[in-house]
Amino acid sequence: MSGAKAEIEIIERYCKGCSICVEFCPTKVLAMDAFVVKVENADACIGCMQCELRCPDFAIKVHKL
Amino acid sequence: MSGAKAEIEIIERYCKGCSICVEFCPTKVLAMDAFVVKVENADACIGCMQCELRCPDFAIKVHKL
Amino acid sequence: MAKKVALMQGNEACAHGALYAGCNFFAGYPITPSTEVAEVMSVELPKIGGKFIQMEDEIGATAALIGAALTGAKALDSTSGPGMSLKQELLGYACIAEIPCVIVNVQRGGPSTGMPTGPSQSDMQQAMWGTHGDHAAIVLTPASCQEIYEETVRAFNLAEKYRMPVQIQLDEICAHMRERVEFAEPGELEVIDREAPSVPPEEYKPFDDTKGLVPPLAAFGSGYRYHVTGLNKAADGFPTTKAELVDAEERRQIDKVMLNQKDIQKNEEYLLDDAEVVLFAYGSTSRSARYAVNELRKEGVKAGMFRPLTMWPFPDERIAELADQAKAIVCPEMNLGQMVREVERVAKGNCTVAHIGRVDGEPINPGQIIDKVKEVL
Amino acid sequence: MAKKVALMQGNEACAHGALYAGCNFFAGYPITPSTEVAEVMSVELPKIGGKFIQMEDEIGATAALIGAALTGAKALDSTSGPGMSLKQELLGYACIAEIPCVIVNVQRGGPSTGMPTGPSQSDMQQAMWGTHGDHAAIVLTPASCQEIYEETVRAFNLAEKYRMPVQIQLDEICAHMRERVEFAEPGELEVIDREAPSVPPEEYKPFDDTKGLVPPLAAFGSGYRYHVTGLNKAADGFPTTKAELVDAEERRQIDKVMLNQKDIQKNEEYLLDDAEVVLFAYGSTSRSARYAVNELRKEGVKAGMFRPLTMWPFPDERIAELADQAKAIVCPEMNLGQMVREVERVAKGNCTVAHIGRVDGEPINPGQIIDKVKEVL
Amino acid sequence: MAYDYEKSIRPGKLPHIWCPGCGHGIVMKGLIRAMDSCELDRDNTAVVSGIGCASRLPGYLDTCTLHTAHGRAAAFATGVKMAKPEMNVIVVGGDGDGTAIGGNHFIHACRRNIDMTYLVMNNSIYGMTGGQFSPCTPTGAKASTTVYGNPDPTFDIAKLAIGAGATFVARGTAFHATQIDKLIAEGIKHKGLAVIEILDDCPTTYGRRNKFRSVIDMMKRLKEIAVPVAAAAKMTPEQLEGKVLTGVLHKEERPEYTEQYAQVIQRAQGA
Amino acid sequence: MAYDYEKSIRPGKLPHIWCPGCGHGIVMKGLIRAMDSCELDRDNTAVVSGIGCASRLPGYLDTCTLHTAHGRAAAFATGVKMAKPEMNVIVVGGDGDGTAIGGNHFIHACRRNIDMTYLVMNNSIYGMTGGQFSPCTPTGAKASTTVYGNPDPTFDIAKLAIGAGATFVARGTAFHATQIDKLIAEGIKHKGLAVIEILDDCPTTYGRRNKFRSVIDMMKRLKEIAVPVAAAAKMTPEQLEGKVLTGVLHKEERPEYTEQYAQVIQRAQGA
Amino acid sequence: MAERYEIRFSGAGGQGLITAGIILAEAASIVEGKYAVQSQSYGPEARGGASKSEVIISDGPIDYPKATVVDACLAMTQVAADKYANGIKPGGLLLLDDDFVKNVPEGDFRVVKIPIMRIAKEDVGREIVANVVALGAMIALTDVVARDSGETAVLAKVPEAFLDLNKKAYSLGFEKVKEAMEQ
Amino acid sequence: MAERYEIRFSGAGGQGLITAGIILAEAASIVEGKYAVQSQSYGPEARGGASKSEVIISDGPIDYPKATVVDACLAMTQVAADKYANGIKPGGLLLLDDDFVKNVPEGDFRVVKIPIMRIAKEDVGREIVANVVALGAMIALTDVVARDSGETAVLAKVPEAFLDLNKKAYSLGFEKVKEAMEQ
Ligand SMILES: Cc1ncc(C[n+]2csc(CCOP(=O)(O)OP(=O)(O)O)c2C)c(N)n1
Ligand SMILES: Cc1ncc(C[n+]2csc(CCOP(=O)(O)OP(=O)(O)O)c2C)c(N)n1
Ligand code: SF4
Ligand code: SF4
Ligand code: SF4
Ligand code: SF4
Repeated sequence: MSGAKAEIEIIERYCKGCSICVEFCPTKVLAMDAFVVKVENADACIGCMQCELRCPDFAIKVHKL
Repeated sequence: MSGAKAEIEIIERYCKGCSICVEFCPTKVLAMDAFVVKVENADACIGCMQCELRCPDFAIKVHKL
Repeated sequence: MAKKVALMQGNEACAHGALYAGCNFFAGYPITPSTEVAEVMSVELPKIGGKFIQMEDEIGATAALIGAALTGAKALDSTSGPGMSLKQELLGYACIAEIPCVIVNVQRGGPSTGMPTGPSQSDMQQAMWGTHGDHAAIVLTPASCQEIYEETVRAFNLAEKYRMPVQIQLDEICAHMRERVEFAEPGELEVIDREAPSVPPEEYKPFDDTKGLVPPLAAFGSGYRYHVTGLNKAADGFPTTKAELVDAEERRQIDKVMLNQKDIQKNEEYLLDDAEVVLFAYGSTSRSARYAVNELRKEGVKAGMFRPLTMWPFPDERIAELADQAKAIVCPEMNLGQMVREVERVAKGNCTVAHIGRVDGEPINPGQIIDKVKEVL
Repeated sequence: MAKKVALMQGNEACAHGALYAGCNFFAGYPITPSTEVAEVMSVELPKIGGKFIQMEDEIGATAALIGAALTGAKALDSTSGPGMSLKQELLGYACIAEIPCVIVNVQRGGPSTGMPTGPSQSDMQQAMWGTHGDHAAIVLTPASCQEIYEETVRAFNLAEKYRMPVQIQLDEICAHMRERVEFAEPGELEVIDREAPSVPPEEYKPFDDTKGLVPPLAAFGSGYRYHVTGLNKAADGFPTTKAELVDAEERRQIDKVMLNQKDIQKNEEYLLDDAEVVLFAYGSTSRSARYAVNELRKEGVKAGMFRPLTMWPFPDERIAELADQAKAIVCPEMNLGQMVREVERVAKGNCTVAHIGRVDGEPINPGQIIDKVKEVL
Repeated sequence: MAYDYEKSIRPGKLPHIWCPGCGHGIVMKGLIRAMDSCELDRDNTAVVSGIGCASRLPGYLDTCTLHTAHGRAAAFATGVKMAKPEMNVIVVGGDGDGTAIGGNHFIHACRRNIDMTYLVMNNSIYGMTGGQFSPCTPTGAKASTTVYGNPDPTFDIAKLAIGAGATFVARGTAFHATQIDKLIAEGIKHKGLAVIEILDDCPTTYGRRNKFRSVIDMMKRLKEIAVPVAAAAKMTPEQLEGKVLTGVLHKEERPEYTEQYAQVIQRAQGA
Repeated sequence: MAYDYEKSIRPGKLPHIWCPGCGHGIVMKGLIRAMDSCELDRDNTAVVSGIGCASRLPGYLDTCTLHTAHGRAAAFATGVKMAKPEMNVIVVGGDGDGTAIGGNHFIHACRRNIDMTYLVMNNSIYGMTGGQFSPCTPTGAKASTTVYGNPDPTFDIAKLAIGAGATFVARGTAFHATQIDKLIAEGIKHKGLAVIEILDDCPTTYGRRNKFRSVIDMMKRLKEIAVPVAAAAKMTPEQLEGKVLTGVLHKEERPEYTEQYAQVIQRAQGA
Repeated sequence: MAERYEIRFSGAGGQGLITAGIILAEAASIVEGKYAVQSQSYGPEARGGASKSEVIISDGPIDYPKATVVDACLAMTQVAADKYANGIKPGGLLLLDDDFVKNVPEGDFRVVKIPIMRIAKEDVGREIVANVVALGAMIALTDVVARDSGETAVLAKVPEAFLDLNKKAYSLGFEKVKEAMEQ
Repeated sequence: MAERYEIRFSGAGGQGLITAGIILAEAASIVEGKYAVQSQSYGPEARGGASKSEVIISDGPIDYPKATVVDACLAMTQVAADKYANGIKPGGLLLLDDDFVKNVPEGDFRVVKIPIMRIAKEDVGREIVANVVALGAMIALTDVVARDSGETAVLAKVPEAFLDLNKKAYSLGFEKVKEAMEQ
């Protein structure tokens, strides 16, 4: 059973790989995959929206579950 | 006997007749003569230098006696 | 009912002409010998609900002018040489972003502060070339107070019609002399307003030239949301570096003037039919020239005058014809040789081209012109 | 010992040329594509005890430039179109107050912001006419990195010798391409310093022309106390509105350039002896033109090139001769027709004058030139 | 729910031109949220900028947008607002654009107290031209024209704005993303000139030269130096050393300029 | 004894061009006394101005004088001082020149804290061009472009200077003539940028329009509104209503710009 | 009246000479419907310094808008008289304030002297109307516009409160000069 | 080598292609004393976006400083390959990173593929030296300068600490491409 409080949508075309979202996710949900971010630990997401808020590139959307 | 503490020199060529010196002389030594200032009451001069200081036109010199 | 008449300065006539043309915004920064334009506007505009703003400097004034014009205002700015030099960057902005507005430059002695109270015609080449980059210019040069009134109306019309900045270049003499001016009745003079878009907002492209060389301009706040930039751009207004789009933009902005020269050109021809010597003169100098023509005719010299009211685009075609016809073209100008260069360029060696220059703060008097004409003939 | 050589950009070469010429002051404001000039100066100047200051804007930069030059400094400023437009007022100040200084303008697409990263030659008329009022201009147009290095030295020499601002007009291609540059040894290139007054301070008049067209300039802080102003002035430097004095000042400031054209002019003539078609080309475009000349010669076309290194004052005399000699003069320029107007003016209809214009951010390539030459012949 | 930024962004304009990690995107999001929360009518809102990376922002927003000349945004905006006071006018731009070449228009907009919101995206550098120092670059820092360390003192934008007469001044950071929209919204609602400075980052031209290994380090620094005004009130000068206050720094009421001008019109018409 | 102004004035230059009663002459005398009291070497002193009536001042002084373009004096002066830091540099000019068109150079000179003295002769109007309002014209006042009363708020020059970082700010009036030289002298001695504002009068273009019967009335007003800072400290806000503080308003120590740049040179040469 | 009639008012800044020129031009062009051009020259000083105002009046359009050699010249100061006397047409007219112009310039022109300033101060009571006194005198002397037209123009220019003052000044100028001529 | 030899390095901003061009131009003009011009074009973006750098090498002075049709072209990205392939001379050369360029453009040129980025990352250990790998490969393929000259130029450009890394990258580029050609 997933503990995720939210689903993370990544718009790869927009992501420039700055890794801000990775760094400031409190539960380390995200990780870098070469130049683009990926969801590595979806279950851990607490839906805090920090990644969406701070992504400079409109590349992450947090859909609360 | 003169009570003047100073002698007033007026450089007529410089005086533009603004009458600042006349107004702010505490003892009313000066007066306007048409467009140019003149010494009207030399004896009253207390040598306070106000007229020289405030004349915008370098037209008055106060020579202390 | 008798028409309203008044004795007024050229600068005042300019302001009243602007008001007739529907000017409802003025932004400027005071400078001799142009201040009366601003002063009249500061009094008159609020009376009709228009806006007058004195900005912190000339650059700010031109910026505000353009900002206001984008909201749909008919906007005027006046200045003199030093201010005109400062405005050059934003004049270029108004060219490339295609913003209708009118700037009056009252020429005084220069360069730099020069002789602020002396008349001059030495910003005539600057009017065309002052800003960097290729662009077209429309520059008017009226010569009497009545004409300044009327040409200011025309300046607004051209600005609105061709969606671009129009300059009126006065000289200090025209600007400060007083003559009787007849105010035009409503409807008496043509007043043109810019074309608004006919397409719905979703389809609007601010630089779309498919319907003609001058794309319609929507006002900010009228329901059209679009982008304006001083970068080269595509029809939709967004920046591009694509060679073909940049090329198309740059050329169209010049074409809209050069291909409409017939409509933009205006000049007066005085006794040119049989003229052997043509005086090419404008602004206050043209008044000396007319005086000289009359005197010369009395002496049997076949003199005439060509007087451009539209100086830029330069009347190449007509001057070329006159160069073919005449023995000489003499150009009196209160400068050291500016418009005479254009006459030379166009004359192609087909006639003598001579210049009478004066930059000492004194007007060129008829006698000087008469002497020169006799010298070249 | 082998000479110091390096691969460097035109902009870098310009900075190093300035240093060779003795430049010890730089004031500027960053703008693409000129920033490397400032960047090199910011690194190199403090090493030799010189001063680099980045001012709040381009106007401030030119002001600081002039202020520094008055203390005796050799001062450089670099910019591009929008900045050049902003500098126009103070460029006029440097003209009328006769301040030696050098301004580099790296031309990019315009007007306004235009295409900041695209090459252009569309500020060439602005270089002459950008500021209001009559004045003379010296404008250099080198075409390779080595030449930029050397012409920058010459620019300083002319500025110092004629006591006036000198402009170097580069285009983005010349400014940003990298070539090998040989640094000159000390003494190898001539370096001119301005003439200091020979009279004692009491007798010094900063605009006294009794000894020649260029009055000596004392440095502030060197024991000479005098007045500098942008107003028209008498020989003693104090403002005047006396017609004869104003006239004398204005004309002398132009004469000092126009009567010394021999010394100021510089150009390259390539295969002109028997040329039937002359390419008039400058800056990076001249490199395409040379390529085209070589190709055309291979095909038997008698082509040659006239390449001005001094663009202003314009080489009227030589172009007039070439117009007599050739069938056509073809002017490739990255603009929509600027220097070609001067060629037309001077050619007086004696030969065909054609223009190749390009403003899309792409260079004019040799093929275009070859085609045009064939078309006009 | 995921925030719907798209409805405010012009179709097809993303991805934007800013570099990876550039804070300008974070600020733009804050601006969009603020405009939404103030329910600005996009047909009647003008967003005006000068030139610079930050000044590219308006191109993305689906409203009336005006990308002007370097440093002149406030003056263009003043023209828009004066001519049509019913429009909402927002100026955006970089620290260089606003406080170097644009300094004069900035202080005069503050003086006039014209009803506009001025958003400064302060990344302490001229990003677009490749990293020359700006008036907001810290003294001692490295830039392409200060390789020996910047000798220039730094503007305190808030202090400057207050000195010039601004009636609302606030400061946030790109790290404190949730605060950005609140500050801007409060500025938009304020009647008069509101200055909102957001401390931002330019990893490309500032970060690398100044030993930030990545934008993450830059963000962490923003996190560390920021102290909300309320918290600062309880701190000692020593504790505040090296810190920067955030939140609403100044607020006062003064007559708004276009309203003052409306009275001029009344007087003119009454006469 | 009568003060010997002549030795500082260029022979044959008096009478000056200013109108009867214009305060600029009073300020010029104060400047001369200040320069004397600081024993400035006239060969090594540059007095720099822009354009305006006030800016005509340098032409009278027998020193190195530079009459530049409208608003640009501070930037020209910065070039002089940077290139030759051993020179004493004094900028003089009007309120219009300094705070309208010259505002940007003014605030940046303050920011840099370059060792110059900036003397503003604030007559609240553009005198030379015939009396248009300046950023220092009181709200409501009449000028040739505000016949219905000035809608513009007024700059507080001192506040602006402090906001921009000036390290010495003082204010005097043309009426308080004895104080003028003291304030200027203190400014000259201060290491860094010193701003001295002298409230001045323009009877010709300001006085008449604003119901001052003569320059005397204008001088009396200056006398009335001025309150020395020390005295003001003991006054209530009500008492201070409509008053203007005079004396040294602000003084702090910060590194001076040309000295900072000397360190850049050292670092460059050490490297 | 000649086809083109030129009048110069010269003196010092602040004496209202520009206004005098304007009123004359209004009398000619607005009141009488002739052609007129008024112009002036001024120095960098806002007040003081030399001042001159010129009016050209004609029945037809006026080309060159500046004075060439004037038909009539007013000189309120010695400086003005010295500077402008030789710009008067042969047979022209020089009107001067004889309290201020002590050295009367010589030349081929008629000289008429009245104490303009003194008339304004003593007879009218306000120095400020000296220009209107001068204007009255000038019109009386030159007949370039009708006496009434001049008065209409003067009164159209001044505020209500000063109507009488100016009317008086104008009349006095007109009459005093007539007296002077008769002497 | 032809009189005028043109090489283009194309890819994305930040890949160091401009530096590669500069090093090649230095190898030719400073190390070998030939003539060389290097130029580049760039967009408004500070990073990202397309990037290209061109070098022209010749035994004599170079007139036109921009590439006409190039003799050899490097493409590090698909976008670059698509955009620039048709600017290659007939019989010319296209070197590409086959991890990134999946659709190999067709034309009258020889195509050489090596995984440049991967070599840099995996074999050298730092992606940042991909440009030097590419440079080595390009020199190996074109012989436009001697192998040693290229190395000298590379080493003159990089900081002490990175000498070995770059030396390795250069050699690997040189050798891997030789291998690829032999296959
Ligand atoms: C008149 C003029 N001068 C200079 C420039 C060059 N220029 C463009 S953007 C810029 C600075 C940008 O810095 P900032 O405003 O801080 O924005 P950022 O790029 O850092 O976001 C400069 C100097 C220009 N475009 N126009
Ligand atoms: C670029 C430029 N713009 C405008 C002017 C016109 N101008 C000259 S002086 C002046 C204002 C003077 O006011 P201020 O500086 O307050 O000095 P004051 O004359 O009152 O002493 C103006 C607007 C100018 N000379 N140059
Ligand atoms: S919403 Fe919060 S927890 Fe979830 S991925 Fe984003 S930052 Fe991490
Ligand atoms: S913050 Fe945005 S752009 Fe940066 S890595 Fe994450 S998703 Fe990509
Ligand atoms: S250069 Fe700096 S400010 Fe510009 S987009 Fe890149 S990171 Fe942002
Ligand atoms: S106009 Fe005003 S500021 Fe100028 S000199 Fe006269 S009184 Fe002084």
